[in-house]
Parts: sequence; structure tokens; C-alpha cells
Amino acid sequence: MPYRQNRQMVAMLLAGGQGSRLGVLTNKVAKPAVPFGGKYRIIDFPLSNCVNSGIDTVGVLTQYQPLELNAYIGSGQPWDLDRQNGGVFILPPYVKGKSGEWYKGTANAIFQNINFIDLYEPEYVLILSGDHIYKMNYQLMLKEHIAKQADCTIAVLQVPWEEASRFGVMSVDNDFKIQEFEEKPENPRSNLASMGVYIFSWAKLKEYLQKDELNPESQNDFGKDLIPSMLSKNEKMYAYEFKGYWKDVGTIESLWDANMDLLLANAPIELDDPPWRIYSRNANMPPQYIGTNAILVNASISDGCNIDGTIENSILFPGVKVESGAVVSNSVLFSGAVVKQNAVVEHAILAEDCIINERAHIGQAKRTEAAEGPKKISVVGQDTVVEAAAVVYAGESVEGIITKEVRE
Amino acid sequence: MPYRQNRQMVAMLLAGGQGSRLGVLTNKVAKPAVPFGGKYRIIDFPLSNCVNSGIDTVGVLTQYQPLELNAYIGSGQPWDLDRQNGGVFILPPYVKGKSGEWYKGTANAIFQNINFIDLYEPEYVLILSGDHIYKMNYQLMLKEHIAKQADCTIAVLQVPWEEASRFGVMSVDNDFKIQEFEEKPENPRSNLASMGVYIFSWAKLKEYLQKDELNPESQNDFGKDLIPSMLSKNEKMYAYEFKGYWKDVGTIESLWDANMDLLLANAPIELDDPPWRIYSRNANMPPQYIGTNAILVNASISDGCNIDGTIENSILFPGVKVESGAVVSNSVLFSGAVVKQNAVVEHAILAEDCIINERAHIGQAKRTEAAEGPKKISVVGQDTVVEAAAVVYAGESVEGIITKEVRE
Amino acid sequence: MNALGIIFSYSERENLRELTKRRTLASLPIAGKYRVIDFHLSNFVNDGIYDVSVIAKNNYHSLTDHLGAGKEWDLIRKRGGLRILTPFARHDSEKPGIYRGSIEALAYNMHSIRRSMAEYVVLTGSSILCNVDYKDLIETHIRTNADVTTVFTKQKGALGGIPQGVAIMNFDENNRLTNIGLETEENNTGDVNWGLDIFVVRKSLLESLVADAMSYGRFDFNEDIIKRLISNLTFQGYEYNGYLLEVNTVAGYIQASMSFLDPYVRAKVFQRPIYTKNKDSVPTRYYDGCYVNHSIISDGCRIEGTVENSILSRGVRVAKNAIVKNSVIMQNTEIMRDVTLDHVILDKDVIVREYRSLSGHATYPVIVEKGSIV
Amino acid sequence: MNALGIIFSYSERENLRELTKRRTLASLPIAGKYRVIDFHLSNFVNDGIYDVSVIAKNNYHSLTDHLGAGKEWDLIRKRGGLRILTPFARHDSEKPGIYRGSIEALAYNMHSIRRSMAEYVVLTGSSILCNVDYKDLIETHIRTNADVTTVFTKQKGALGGIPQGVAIMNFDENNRLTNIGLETEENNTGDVNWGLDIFVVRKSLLESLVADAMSYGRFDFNEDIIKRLISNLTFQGYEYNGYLLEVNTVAGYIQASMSFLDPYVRAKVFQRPIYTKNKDSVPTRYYDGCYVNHSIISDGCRIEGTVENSILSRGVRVAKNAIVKNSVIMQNTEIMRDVTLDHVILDKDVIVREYRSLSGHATYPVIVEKGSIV
Repeated sequence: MPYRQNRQMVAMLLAGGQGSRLGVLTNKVAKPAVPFGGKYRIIDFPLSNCVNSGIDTVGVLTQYQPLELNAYIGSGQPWDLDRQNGGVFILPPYVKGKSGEWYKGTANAIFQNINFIDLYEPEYVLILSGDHIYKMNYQLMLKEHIAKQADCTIAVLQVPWEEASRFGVMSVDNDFKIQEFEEKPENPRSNLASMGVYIFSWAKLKEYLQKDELNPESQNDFGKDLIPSMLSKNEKMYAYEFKGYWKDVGTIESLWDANMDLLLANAPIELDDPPWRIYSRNANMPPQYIGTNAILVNASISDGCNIDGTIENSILFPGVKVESGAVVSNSVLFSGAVVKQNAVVEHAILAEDCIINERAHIGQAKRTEAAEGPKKISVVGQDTVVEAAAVVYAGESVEGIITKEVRE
Repeated sequence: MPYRQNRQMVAMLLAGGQGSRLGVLTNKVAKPAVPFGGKYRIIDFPLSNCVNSGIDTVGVLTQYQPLELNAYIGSGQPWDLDRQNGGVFILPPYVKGKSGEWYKGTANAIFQNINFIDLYEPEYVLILSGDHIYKMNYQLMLKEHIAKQADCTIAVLQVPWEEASRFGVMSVDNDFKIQEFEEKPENPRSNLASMGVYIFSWAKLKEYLQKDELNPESQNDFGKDLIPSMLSKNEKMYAYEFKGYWKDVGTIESLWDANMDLLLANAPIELDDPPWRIYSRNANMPPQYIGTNAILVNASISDGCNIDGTIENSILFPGVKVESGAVVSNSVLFSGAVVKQNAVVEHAILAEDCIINERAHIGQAKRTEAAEGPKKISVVGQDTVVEAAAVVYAGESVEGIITKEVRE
Repeated sequence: MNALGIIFSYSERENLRELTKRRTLASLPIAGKYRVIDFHLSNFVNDGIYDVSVIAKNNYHSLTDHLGAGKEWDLIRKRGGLRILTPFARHDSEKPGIYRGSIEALAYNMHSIRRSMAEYVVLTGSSILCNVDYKDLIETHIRTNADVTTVFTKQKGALGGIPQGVAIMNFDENNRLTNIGLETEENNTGDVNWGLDIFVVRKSLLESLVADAMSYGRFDFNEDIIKRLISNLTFQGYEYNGYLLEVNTVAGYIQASMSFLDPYVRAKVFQRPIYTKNKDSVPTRYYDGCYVNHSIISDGCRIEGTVENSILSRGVRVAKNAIVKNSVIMQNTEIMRDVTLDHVILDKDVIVREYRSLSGHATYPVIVEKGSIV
Repeated sequence: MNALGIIFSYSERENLRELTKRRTLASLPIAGKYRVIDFHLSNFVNDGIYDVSVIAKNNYHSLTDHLGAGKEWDLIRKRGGLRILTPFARHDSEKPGIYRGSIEALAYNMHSIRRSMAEYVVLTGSSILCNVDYKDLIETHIRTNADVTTVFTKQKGALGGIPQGVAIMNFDENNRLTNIGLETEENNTGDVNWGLDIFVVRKSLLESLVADAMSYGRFDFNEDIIKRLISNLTFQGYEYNGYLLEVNTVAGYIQASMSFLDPYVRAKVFQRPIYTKNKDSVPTRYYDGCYVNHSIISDGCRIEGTVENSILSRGVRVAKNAIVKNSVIMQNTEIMRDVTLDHVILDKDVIVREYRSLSGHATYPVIVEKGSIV
């Protein structure tokens, strides 16, 4: 099409990961489509950050179970990304010439979409992932990148030393120039962890993507291959320190944790923030109804819920039903979950449309376990039916129809 | 999402074909994205037919070079298919569980998207392809399908007997019940050719898709496998005779022919037809300018063209430039093609943004050839530059930079 | 559906006091997050009518604001879609202002109505919420060869009677209208058929009926078309038996609002989606010490106090020790500490300061105007 | 861009005869497929200003029809986007109608302007088509610490002079405005700076300037704000040197239209995309025997006759032996066999029957009103 307007920076969102550490929650959906915070999905955060940062052209790279993610993103309208120029684009792998190739790694996914990026002739490319909960102004990071004439800028934040080995960490000089980068080191020499948010000068990135593709040894991954390779060639790479709230939600525990953070008296991340709104697709449900037997203690409840039980320290997505006598505590209930009379749900994540029947108990501590220590999180998969009086013990993940272990 | 409204019929458009018989025209785009008729692309016809027939939920199955096709379809707004419920959905192959699978055949493509179709719980599924130019009310066909309580209805039209062997042909009884189906038979026993437009009762189709998938012998193709298999099981299959204009544009010659049909004094297909409008994405160009040296004889010219030469019996897409002294005849020029001074273009298709420099000659008859017989069509690929005074002979396809054979 | 839906966004016989001072009836907030017109638009859309014109008369700023281009109702369309017909947008703009009855309103907007490609027109007012099955209504209209089909009911209104000012109708054994009159009694509880102000008519016939009535200076649909032509044309009745809420008066409005606390009403009303403007609200937060009982709460509220038997719109704040009972609280109101409200309607953007107490009665609730600080 | 664009859709000093009888200046068709406002909206959007309000006064039916929700200009937005501010949509609807100057127009729409989150406001009229670089304009405004920046030019208008009624300005060596007056001569060809009616100002300052002027009953921006406050505030000049078309008069309009035949003007104007309403037109068909020379032709035309030195909108039919010269032909007109038109403006939907001949002069073209049959 003519008159395609160039962009200073295009964002590429890596949304192809399977997210296998989220277990049953990602059996049917890609990780970025996993629900979060009562009415959001993880991908709402990077998408909203983009729009709020003034970035209006976003490619979303998908390959694992994209049906729901694609339907969720749709035209991009909920994020104001339904533009005549730019907007949001779903970029699946495809067949070129005679054969197709799946995305081999994060860098390869970008490599396969060089043509897409080139359409907008950007000077910079922002690489994002769909695994994190945070609010960040990428424009400020770009300013730094430009000011330092960097080839690559990596957003970092300080993590506790004991956790540093879970991340890509980097050693920097006084000017935050990166001296060393280690992917998940056993003995980290720094606690500046990569947030998985990169800005590259496009010409430079393209050059390295093409090199990386030719390297048969490479796993075609940003953290493992491309960034170390750039560093070894002494390219100008800087860290950009981010000081706000940032949470990787790649595991059941961290996902649960991040949800619970929203319920803290001084929540470290505030979603009710008009100038930096997190947008999401509207479920279009009637308002919630709170019944005559409801007891609500520190809860976040969304449209379409019908609550007649006790909700404590929990987050309920749209259309959840909790009947009288049921108790839901320290839990996250995705859309359409039903908790019937006198059932108990504690320290659990219930996925969409699961049904917890009368007197069932989700998250019951095993008698053999010590009472102390953090409780393990139970997960009930999408569409699962837990039969009346059945028990799912703390830390278990279940799917299908659960009849086991009728409670004494 | 809750409240997903069910549909009586969902359309699935098979747009994954490479269209290799279109040669250089499909090097960079999927066949359905090939331009047609001055401002359209092939896919505009089935999409507009759907909307005009009241079908508002369309899955487009892509896997070959979908970048441009996806950008073209976008939110579906040009076809009024940007709906809150339903609308148009791009359905690429994807990774399920541990691995992904490309679409193996037309039936397999539908098989892999059973979940998508099931979301709308349709009673009927309309299968379309993206290879044909026609205007058809699918609703009338559905009425027939319902009236006959058919399991499958195949749209057919009478073709000249000598062409029948190029199609899937069927023998029918007086009630149009299909007795026999042959895919490209050497000695056709009928001249009722399949248009590649099928309506299936969804329950029945799903059953056969699942069976077909389990059959290791199957090529997972509708015409070769699924329809013969249904016929062999005596399912209720009917032909539905269509009597309007229908043209397969799968080859260079037929694509050129169909374009030329629009220029006939009594064009067999009329695009300027408000109640059955063919929609397309707007190129947003200024109006055309016709210069002081222009001679226009039976031409179709679009926005953004700048014409100062002679245009005869030709179709010019938006943004074409023809300089003074140049002659374009019996040709189709895609968007942005440039024909410089005194160049000659005859019996040719020029793809997007190609440049025919001064005094070059596209479609020149070889001196060795007989003057009689239909002229062969020349094709100049996208972004090709034909150098000044170079010659491309009738029937040749060229790409890249063409300097060969300076004219005497 | 081959039909154009026309919604009159105002009511000629409403008495909603301060609630319609700055808005038209159709944009009155109801049931938490909705406006009255959401129900009418959603009914059309749910029955496949995607060509809808809304006739506005005055005070329609909040209405146009709410509807925008019609995105949320899926009414941005190449063909049909949503049109808001405002009197000032008329071609002969020298006569802006007030229509003398529904016929004049139709006549002045006929240039736009004529452009619709639909064959039939479904007309509805705003003040009655119900869910007539328009598909069946239109099919019945066609099947019975009626000239005009009018929807009626035998049900009583929310207050146990028949709303004042509605048309009382008699039908013969084939549901053909034989007689029409105006209800003048207040709260007639007799057993009569009354009209819901919903009509189906072929568009071409509507055009000529309106042109005809206009040429005689006649402006009322019931009086001047139906009553006068009852023996010349076939007016067919179509009985409606579903849910019915009427909001022409404050008492009716509060009754209709409260009826959403009834699970049966909610189930009926929300059987199909009701679309409304999306506000990107956050979920509602309930804090320690709150007590909520038998209430409808919309997204974006923050509740620290007590809410009982009430309807809360989006973005309402109820501070500690505040008590809200039997009340309808509209969007973005702030109810501060130790406030007590009983039988109160708080319009949008109201602030009620600490320790204030307001109390009305079911038959005469206290209304606090939009933007007030109490 | 952190700016709100405001377009006045009308001009207080236009004289376009029949062309604006039923439309406001901003919806005047021009350059084939466009309306005047397309250029203003596209300029904003191309410079990243996606928050635009259009102030309408009267006759805005065709304008709202053309703009719809703003889809084609990419102005359907969650934040900002397109707002059409019509006088009747005001809160205090008892005073509909006519504004007494641009200040009153701004004052009456201030509730809406105030809602915009933009820090700066760019104001523009409709009658001058140009492409000021708004990014640079706003940056200059900020850099020079101006209170108000006003855009001026030294260029002559299309007719070789300076349009009547514009503001004549003097600046000091730092481009600070020292003097402002009104052009009263017709076709002044002297060497002066004249204002393009484009201003940048911080929104908060605009609000107080407007409130202030209103409280004294002053309604004209140039006279009552700039002239009165010239010594108290810093009014900075910003010179514009690009293309310039002025359409306040019929002569200007036809001149501006014809200038699109100049490849230089086309190159300048269409350097960046100009968006307009999409009509899903088919390509234009040229039949055997047609002759077209030096003309702008839009999509959807069918040409069998002769077209020379003319501008044709979409959907124009020129039958056999018809001759169209030096004319501007608007949308969906039908020119039948053996018609001759010279120096004619045919408004939309006109039919010129066989053998008719109309002929005007460059300085006084014949105008055929919308929908006429000649």
C-alpha cells in the first residue's frame, strides 16, 4: 500500500511461548492469554504499555495455541490499536517458497519477520515478551537509548541476590554500559536482571539476526545467542534501570503471588490509574450481584459475578458464581468458575468455567504436612468438574472430572 | 467469552494455496491476494459474497506468504466484517501440545480448525476457495441445502465439454442428487463442474473430517478424499446449479482473460452493482490525472494514476504512471507500475511497482512465431525493472532487472 | 433482518423530575452500568436488526456521548448501522427545536429514513423496557398481511396498574384492532390491553401515512393514524408476555431499578447480551469492614461501608461507616464516611460529605442532581 | 503530539453563493474526491495530532455525514479522536444557533475542550488549504516561550492579491507581533504579512483568554484578544511558505480547484496522504470515442464524451458527444449526450439533459445547485 508511514520504533511482542511451567493453565491457551488481576490477561500489560508509551505499531509473534489469543487481540480496538496506519498485527509462522518453518527461538521469530518490520522502516525495534506484569514507559527508555547512541539497550532491575541466578544478569560500568551478560548463572556477579525488554537499533539488530541465522550452533535465542554475540563484538550495549513493580508470572506460584499483590493494603501496582490505564477486552456482563448471605473481606470482584458465599482475600474474574455457605480464600477464580454450596477453595487458582461442587475442598492441607511454611497453590484446570465432597490437596493440579478422595 | 452468539452457517475460506501456476505473481503473496479488476484482489469476491449473502463469520485459512494477505484483510472493516460478534478471522496453522503441523490438504486445514468452528455451534459450514471471480448468493444455496435435507451441497456450473476434464465433475439425477463424482477425469461423463463451493451440515462434516484424518492413505483433500468418501457411504449429496459468471483465475491466461472480460461492451460480470457490491481495501490515493497527450480507448483506470500515453483495452490499478508516447494495450497493470516514455506494453500483466523504462517493449511477438493464434501473455514481476529499450517477448515471465535483447 | 429500527429517545409523557433535566429519557442510567437505550439497541441487534435510527428531540448531549458511533452495539456498519437524528441536523434548519408529536418527528427525519434499504420499520419508544422478539413480530406482521402491527400486553406495570397516557386497545378474535383509546386514569388496575408503543409497518406505507397526516397537520401516531384509519387499514395486535419495566415516572424508575435485585428479572433481562459503552473500569474492591447485602454493584467501585438493597453504578465510592440502603447510586459518586442514605437517588458525580444523612420514601425518593455536593 | 486540534468548519467571511446554501464551508467538495475538511484533518493526523474537535455552526448535516465517526482519518480513538461540536448539543440548550465570533464558539464548547488531555491547542479555520508543519509549529511555540503563536505568510492568494478580511500583521526582528490590522481593500497586492487564522496556544491560557473576553462581551479572536493584549502577552509569528489555496469566494474556489491540474501543486498537496470518506467506487471507465485532456478524474466515472481542463468528482457520467471544459463537476452528476459545459460548477446530483449548453466565465462561473435538473 502506498503512503505507509514510517515509524521511529516498532514493538515486537514474543507471544509464542508455551508457558509449560504454568501447567494446566496453558494447556489450551498461550501464556500471554493467561488471565490476571480480575479482568485482564498478561498480554494486556505490554500492549497497554505500548499504547501508553505512544507506540502504535505492534507485531505479536504467535505459534502456540493462538486461537484464543488471536480472538482476544482481534482488531486491537480495546487497546486503541485498530489503526489505519500501524496498529496490532498477529504474526504466525508461515510457508515461504516450498516449505514453512516454525519459530525456532526468540531471535528466529524476529528473523522470520524482518519483512514485516522493514515495511515501517523503523530506526528502533522494541522487543517485548508476554510474561510479565509491570507498567513501564518505553519512551523514556528509548530516550536513553538515543542519548547514549546505543546499539542495544536492555531494561534491567535489581533483584534480590538469591534470585539473581534465575535471570539473565549483567555487570555494568558507572555509565550502565554492559560489561558482561550471563544467562541464568550459577554464581551471579551482579543482581541486575534483564526484564526481557530490549531496544535495538534496527540496522544493527538485522545484521545480527542474519548472522545468527547462519550459525548452525545457535539456538536462535536473544538471551543465549544474540546478545552474547553482540557483546563479544563490543557493540554499544547499555542497561536501563527500571525501578517500578515488575513480576515474572511464568510459574503458578509467581502468578498467584502477583495476583495477591493487588490485594495488599498498599498495592505495589495500581490498576486504577487513568493516565496509565491497563486496557483489556470487555467481557460484556451485567453488573455483579451480592446476595443476602455474602461476606466480603478484602476482595476484588468483577462484572457478572453472583456472590452469596464468603470471599476473603481473593480475586474473582467476570461471571464467577459462589453459592451460600461456600468459602473462597486466598484464591484467584477465572471467568465462569462456579463454587457450589458449602465448598471450600483456599490458596488456589481455578481456571475458566470449572465447577467445584457442593462440599468439595480445593487446597486442603495434607495431614502429613507441617502446618508451617507457605501454602502450596492448587490449580483446577479449565472446564474441570470437581465432584461433590471431593478433595484437591494443596499444591495439586487437576483436570477433567475429579471424584477422588471423598472427604471423611 | 460469554454470550458468543451461535451462527446458522460459518464460512471457511481456503486461502493457503501457493498458486504456483500464477508464477511470478505469487512469489511474494498468496493467490487470494493477487490483484484483479483495477482495484480488487481475488479474495474480495468470496468475502463480499459472504457479506452480501448475510454471512458474517468467516475463517480465512492461510499458510503461504500470508503477510500481505493478513495486512489486506486486517480487521475486516472494508467488507463490514469487523464485528463484535463474528467477523473475519485469520486462521494460520499453529503449535498444539508439543509440536505444530502445517495444513496438509484442504480437508486437513478445516480439521485443524474444528475448535474454531465449534465456537459458533453452526448447523452448516460453507467451504470456499480464494481462486474464483464470481458473484453468488450463498443464502439461496443454503435454502436448497435445507430444503433437500442434504448432508452436502456442491455448487456446480455447466462448462464446455472439452474443459470438463480440468474440473471435479459430477453426474446427477433429475433431482440433482449426486450419483458420481470424478476429480479431473480424462473422459468426463458430465459437464457439471464443481465450483469449489460446498455447504456441509457441520455434524456430518466433522464426522468425515475425523475419519479422513485417521486414514493414512488420504491426502486430506475435499475433492480427492472427503467428498468421494461421503459419496461412497451414500450420504445425501446434491449439486446446486449456479448460472452466473464464474471464472477460475488460477493461471496467467485465465487471470488475464477474466480481467479482459470486464472491458467487453456487454461485460459478463458488472462490478458497479450497488446491491451486490464487491468491497475492497481502499488504497487512499488522489484522483487520477489525465494529461495533454493521453489517448484512452476502452480503459479502466483507478485513483492515483497519471496518464499521458495511450491506453487501449487495458486495466490500470491505483497509482500507475504511463508517460507520453508510451502505448499500453490489452494489458493489466498492478498498483504503482510505471511505463516510461515511448515504451510499449501489450498482452501483458505488470505486477506492483515494476518499471518499464523508455522504449522497452513488453509482449513483443517473436519473429519466428506465426502471427495468428491468441497472443501469449507476458508477465513482469513485482519491483522488476525493465531497462530502456529492453524486450520481453510474448509469453515470457521476468523478474529482477531485465537488460536482455536490446531492440534493433 | 430486512428492517429498520427507529427509537424515539424521549417520551412525551415522562415525569422524571431532576433526572431528565439535563438528559433525554433514553440516556437515563439504569441497572448499574446501563442506560435505558442500551436495552432497546441490544434488542434490535440481538434480533439481527443492524440498521437503527435514534430520533432525538432535545437534551441529547449525554445520549450522543454515550452512543458515539455505535461501536459497542456493533452498529458501525457500511450498510445501515446507527444514525442519531437530531432536529438541528435537518436540511431546512430554519425550524429547529421541538416536534409536535411522533409523526412530525418522523416527517422531519424522513429524508434519512428513506435512505435505509430496509423494507420494514420497527418503531419503539424509550420508556418501556421489554424484549419483544422482533423476528417473530416481523414474521407475524408479514404472515397476517397486516398494514400495521402494534404490540400490546395485558400485564400490569411495576406499580400494579396501567401507566397513565398509554393506548388502551380492543381486538377481535383474530387480533385485529377494533378500538383504541387513551388511558386517563391514574393506576387503572382493570383487565385491559394496553399498547407498548411498538409498531411494525412497511416502510413505504409509513412514508405515505406520515406524509398524509402531516398534510392535515396531524401529529400523533395513535390518535391521528391508528384511530382515524382503523376501518380503512388492518391494524393487527401482537401480544407480549415477557418482562416489562416502565420508567416514565420516578416511582416507576426506582421500581424498575430495584426489580434487578430479583434473580428472575435478571435472568430474563440478561438472557441475551445487553451492550453498553465500555469504560475500561477496574474490578470492584471490597475492603475489610465492608458489608454488602442484596445489591447490584458495577465495576470500578470501592466499598468500605455498608450497602444494602441498592443499585450502584460504576466508580462509586462508599467510605467507612457509610450506610447506603434502598437507593440507586449513579456513576462516580462519592459517599464519604458516616453518611447515611435511605431511599435516595444520587445522580452522577455527586459527593455526599461526612456525616450527612438523606432519607426519602419508596414512593417519593430523594433525588440529588448531577454534580451536586451535599 | 500533546495537542488538541480545533477546526472551525465555517468561515465568517465566505461568499460561495449557492455552494454553501446547504452545506458548511468545510464540507465543500474539492479536488475531485475530497471535501475541504479532509485537508485540515489529514494535516493534523499526519503530524500526529489525533485529538481533533470540529466546531460547527449551521448547515452541518453534510459535514457530520461526511465525517461519520472519523474512521477514515483514523480518528476513532479511546483518548482524543474526533469530536464534532454542534451548537445544539450544548448543555444550556435554550440558546441554540449562531455564535457571535470565534470566541463565543470556543466558549460554548469549552466544556468539551476542557476534557481533552492535551496541553496545547492548535486552532485553524477552514477556508485556507495549506500544510503548516504542526510539529515544528508547536516546537517553535514552546521554544520561543510565546503565549500565542500565529501563522502568517507573505504569499499572494490564488487571484494575485491578499484575501479581503484577513488580519495584516507586523512583526519585529524576533518575529514578535507588534501590530495587527484588518485587510479592507479588495485584492491588496502590496507586500504585507497576513494571517492564516492558525494559532497555537497553551490550552489553559486559551481557557482563561476566552473566559475573560466573554465576560466583557468580546467575541473576535484577532480584534478582541490579539489586538487588545498585544502589549501584555507575547504573540509570536511563524512564517509559512508552502502551498496555499483559499476558498472563501467562488472565484477563489474555482482557482483553487484548477490549481490541482498543476503537477507541482499535486506533488506538494499529496506528498502526504489526504484521507477522505471511502465510497467503495469502481474504477473509472473510458469508452471508445472519449477524449480526455488535462483533467482530474475521480473513481467511478463513465466517460464517453470530451473532458478538458476540468475536475470531475466520483460517479460522474459524461455521455457521447458531450463536452465539458474548464469546469468543476461534483459527485454523481449526469451529463447527457451533446451537452456543452464551459466554466461551469455542477454541484452534486445534477442532471444536464441532452443538447443543453451552459457557459460561464473564469471570473464568474455558472453554478448549478445540488440536485437540479437542467
